[in-house]
Amino acid sequence: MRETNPKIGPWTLLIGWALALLILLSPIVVFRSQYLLYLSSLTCIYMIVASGLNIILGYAGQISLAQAGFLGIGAYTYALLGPSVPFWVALPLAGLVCFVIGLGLGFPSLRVKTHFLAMVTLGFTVIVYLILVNEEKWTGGPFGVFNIVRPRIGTLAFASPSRYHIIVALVTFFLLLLAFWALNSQWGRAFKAIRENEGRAEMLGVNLRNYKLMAFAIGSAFAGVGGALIAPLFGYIDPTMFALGFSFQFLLMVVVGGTGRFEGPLLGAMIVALLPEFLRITEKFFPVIFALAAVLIMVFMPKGSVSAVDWVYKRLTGKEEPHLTK
Amino acid sequence: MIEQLLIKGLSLGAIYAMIAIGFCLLWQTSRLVNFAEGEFVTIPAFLMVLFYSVLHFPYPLAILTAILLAALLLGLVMKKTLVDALITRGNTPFVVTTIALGFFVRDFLTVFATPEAMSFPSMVRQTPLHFAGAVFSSLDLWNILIAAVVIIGVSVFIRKSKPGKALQAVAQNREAAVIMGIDAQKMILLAFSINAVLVAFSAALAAPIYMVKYDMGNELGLKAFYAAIIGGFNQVRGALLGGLLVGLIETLTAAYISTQYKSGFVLLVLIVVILFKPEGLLGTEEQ
Amino acid sequence: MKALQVEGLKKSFHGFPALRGVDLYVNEGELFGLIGPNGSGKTTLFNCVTGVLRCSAGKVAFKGREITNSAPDAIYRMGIGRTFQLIELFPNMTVLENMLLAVQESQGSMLSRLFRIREDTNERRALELLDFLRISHVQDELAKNLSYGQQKLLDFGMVMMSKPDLILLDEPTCGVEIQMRQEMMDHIKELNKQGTTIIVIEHNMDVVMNLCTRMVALDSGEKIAEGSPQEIQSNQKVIDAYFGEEE
Amino acid sequence: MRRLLPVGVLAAVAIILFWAVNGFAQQQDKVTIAVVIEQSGPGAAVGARWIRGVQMASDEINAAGGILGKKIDTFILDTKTEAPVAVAAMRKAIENKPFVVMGPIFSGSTIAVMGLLRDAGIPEFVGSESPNVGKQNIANNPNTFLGSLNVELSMQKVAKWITEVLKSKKIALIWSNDELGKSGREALKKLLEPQGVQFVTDIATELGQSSFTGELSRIKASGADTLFIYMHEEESGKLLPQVRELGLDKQMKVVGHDTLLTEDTLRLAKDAANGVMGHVGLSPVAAPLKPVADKYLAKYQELPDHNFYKSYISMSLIKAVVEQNKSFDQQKFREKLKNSTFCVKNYPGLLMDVHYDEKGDLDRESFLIKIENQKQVMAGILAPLHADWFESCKK
Repeated sequence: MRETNPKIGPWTLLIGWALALLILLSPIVVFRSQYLLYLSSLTCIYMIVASGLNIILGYAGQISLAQAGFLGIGAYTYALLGPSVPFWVALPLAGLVCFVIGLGLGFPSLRVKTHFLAMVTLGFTVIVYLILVNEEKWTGGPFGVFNIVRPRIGTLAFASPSRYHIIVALVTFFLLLLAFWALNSQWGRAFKAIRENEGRAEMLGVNLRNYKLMAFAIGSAFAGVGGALIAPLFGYIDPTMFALGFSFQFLLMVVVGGTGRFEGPLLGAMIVALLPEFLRITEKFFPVIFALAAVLIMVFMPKGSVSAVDWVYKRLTGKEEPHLTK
Repeated sequence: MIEQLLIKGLSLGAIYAMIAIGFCLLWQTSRLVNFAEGEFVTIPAFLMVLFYSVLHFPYPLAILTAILLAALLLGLVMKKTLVDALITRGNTPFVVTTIALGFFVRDFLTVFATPEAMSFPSMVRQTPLHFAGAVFSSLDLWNILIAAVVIIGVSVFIRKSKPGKALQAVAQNREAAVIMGIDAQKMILLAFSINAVLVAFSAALAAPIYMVKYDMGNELGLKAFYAAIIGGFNQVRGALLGGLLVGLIETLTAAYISTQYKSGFVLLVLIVVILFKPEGLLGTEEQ
Repeated sequence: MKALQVEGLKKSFHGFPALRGVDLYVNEGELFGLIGPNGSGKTTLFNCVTGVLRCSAGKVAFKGREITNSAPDAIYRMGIGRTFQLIELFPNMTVLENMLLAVQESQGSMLSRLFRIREDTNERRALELLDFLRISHVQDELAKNLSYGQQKLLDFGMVMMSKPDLILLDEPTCGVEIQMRQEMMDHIKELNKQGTTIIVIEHNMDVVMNLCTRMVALDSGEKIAEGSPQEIQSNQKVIDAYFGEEE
Repeated sequence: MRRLLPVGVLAAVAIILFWAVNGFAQQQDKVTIAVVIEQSGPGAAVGARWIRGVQMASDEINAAGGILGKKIDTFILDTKTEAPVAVAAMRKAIENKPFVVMGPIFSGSTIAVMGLLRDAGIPEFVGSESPNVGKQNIANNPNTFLGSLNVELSMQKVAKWITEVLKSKKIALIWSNDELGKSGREALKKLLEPQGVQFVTDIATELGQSSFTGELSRIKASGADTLFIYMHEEESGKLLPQVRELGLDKQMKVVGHDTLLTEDTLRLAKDAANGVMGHVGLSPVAAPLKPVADKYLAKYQELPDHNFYKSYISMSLIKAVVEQNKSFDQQKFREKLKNSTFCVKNYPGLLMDVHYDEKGDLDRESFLIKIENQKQVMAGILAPLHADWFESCKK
């Protein structure tokens, strides 16, 4: 099949993003149910974290199992700063902390690849977990942190699920826009070049170190912000919420959705967070089905389930679906 | 005290080593890393329980059937399905796929078998032995013995037998071997089968200590992976050393350094090795 | 001043020498040939010059500036471009993207690249080059969908993107069908006329002979001859080396 | 194949959307009780027993005419033993306006959801024994009620037993490095150290850990006279054989609490468990609990564990409270339960007299158990912490 990569006009983009914002905010009006609102917020957060991983894995081509660790760091940063620090300071701070640590974690990726890198990042997650459990005087140890307050900006409190979802949705929108911007900039091109052919990229002047570290830092920062959003969503956090298994889940989210495609992890997050809800009848079996689906997708649809969307698009319009990132 | 720590460490390490060697064979022949290796231990363990505790086979027969079935399932079936489908796409897709596969096995067993841990009798009666102030179980010696026999068996097979030599040839230089008329695919199949037998054996040894449970593989798989990396991915003897090292490190850390950061300590060793000697302690550099 | 100055360049793999102290220089604006049988160390020399391999010993100077063992990306940004014997492209990026990538890192700072410096000029240039190479019709194809010849041309085009002062061509015509080969050689000459210094590794004698003005012959890591095509052709050592190879 | 797959995916999506149905119909003549519990993940085993408790109790109550003539109608939601899922499940449960919620068991999930229920004004009974649950309850207006003594209270009894009966001086403590183990450890230290009891070793173990040689060697060298084990069933089951192997059981008394002595542990530890002693809140061999245990045994071919009893008794308690109130008002329910004692003689379903304080913590008798040939054997009864609360039941 001869794929091309058609461009998207500025107006289509504008409308597209406006639509995206509406969709992200829609649960507030669509769902009466607090439960569905909660799920929507969770989905948004998963989208953020998965998109972060997609930058590392899908674009820069570096595998990372550290997302759960960063989610934890972000969540604890937010929770421990507590109500003393205003939300709009704590949130970026959580992101920043993870950005810096992410830079550090990027360094191994300069020396090792694939399974070695997987192990290093896996080790990172485990060690974060151990610290959260054992350094009780700071982290509350296995008991976790209670009564994490939801943000209030000025006199306006965002406590109710619908109010809080507004914040989650806006942050998600902003971060996705950010990722979209970065990936469509010349950075995105450099990332892809590193993924496609590291050696040649370097011989065309691409500074591997800077770009790889940046990919890791950005991806990790996304996870950090996700954590800062998830802590007040639960109102309570403990280390078990950020154990290794979570990292694997995010990896599968990206893969099932579509690696290296902007909309991939978004789809993946929805599948993980929302699908079980609709698969009520198979609730108990969902994990089995999902894992099996992941395996099958890896085998039959290397481009992930977005390629199904592409297929539909092609059937309907007869044209190739334009990719959101160059 | 130290003596028994050493013996215990070794008997654990022996189990890790067997699995780690499986890793290495796969890597050498197919350049793939199997992240579901832990579940590859769980599956034969469950088969053993099925045959012994449910279908009431005699013990040795149960073990044997389990091992054979495992070899078929984790060797032939695995090769014909996932490996053939993914090998052309390099390592990372395979890593991700096997991670998913691991999820599948665990969830499948919880839902369709049991979420609870099951005990499984050991091959030998566990009688406490006393030796130079150290107390340990006959089981430990047995583990070390079996592991030694199996490992020696495998390495002899690789060195001496015709298919073994072919396997080595592929491991050292795929292209050259193929030109020499060796069927690389057959060799990969062989490697997966040997791996299956190794994990099945380790399952038989681990079951009495680890208990048979859907997630028993998590720890085993990871430790074996640490072992393979620390020792050296492209050397069977490296994996052996790595396995024993990991066993000793974790036992000694718990005894002398910290129980809370026990698993962290092994990881630090691992990360240091990865960063400063990626080829592993006994491994050789790969071009 | 010499465009490229290589002195006593040594490189060995695991103690096995691939280059045993090669000296050569290339003048500004020269179209320089590098010949020799397989395994004589031509590509190794390229790799050492472009920083892909660390030299075991010796000096490499570009326009009088020492660049021995600098990082590949740094060397590229200084203005040394190269093509490859076996094609090295970015298969899942479009032809245009491949072209643009070749130039982006030589412009602006990393940060400015995040804020998308406008690429109209680059794009215009890319399209011109693609036209010049007669592959502009596939600009939006993924590189992996191109024919072998087209890929060779793209590789060549990428080198020209960043207007390097020195271009190293590793067997540009190898595996390219005859009329395409002629085109390729015209492109090279054309480029050289525009003032770019070019070094060509070539197996095919007649190609080098009609391309180059001056050349060096390597054999098993050593320089065995230097001079005009005619001199080289008549040089006994060279003939031996090639016959030696054929036996 | 490649052509067909997307079609399949589409079909799947279509079916899914077709299935998308919300909420449970709530009948008027029924009282809905939501069971939000660990059905999968690490908690699956204990969760299953909790569910059995609820079902056995509600069957019996319904057979006896229900509560104030209303039949109990239960629905079950899975927390997957993950706090985030628990929160989701609880929100879903709340939307079906249950009268009471039963569960979850794991403390993380419990604490994560109790705020939701307080806001919704729905009382809940939980399997968690964490002292933090009580602390999170708004004092004097508890909404979350424990199914058994919380760890701190249990440890008060245990400490008494250790100092007065066992007369231990040097204790080696081995605990699982999570909410359960650590809260037990802290409570125990707080109570015993002032009394001059020494903790010669204090060892954390990991969840899912299998080999304890390093840890046990420390203990062997520590010269302790008592080994106190505070770990989950599975880990305890793996630990005990290794304790015996090192001959620690000859060297010191091996004691523990609840998890060390339950059926799950015994099943794994086999004869290595023999001789172990400990404190158990609810034991199938205790006289008042025996009859139900027999019913359970007949039905499920195994002995019940404390989680079964927690939910079983809590269900009976719901009946008791409602019938005293003569109404299904949830506020009244809370008020009635707070600071009051319920006696078996009035409500046989309770099996044992029980008292709830203003933090939602309960107090009642509990038992000393010894393991003999892989079975629990009664070794004594530990009186409630506040005997005075139970006067009313005596006369």
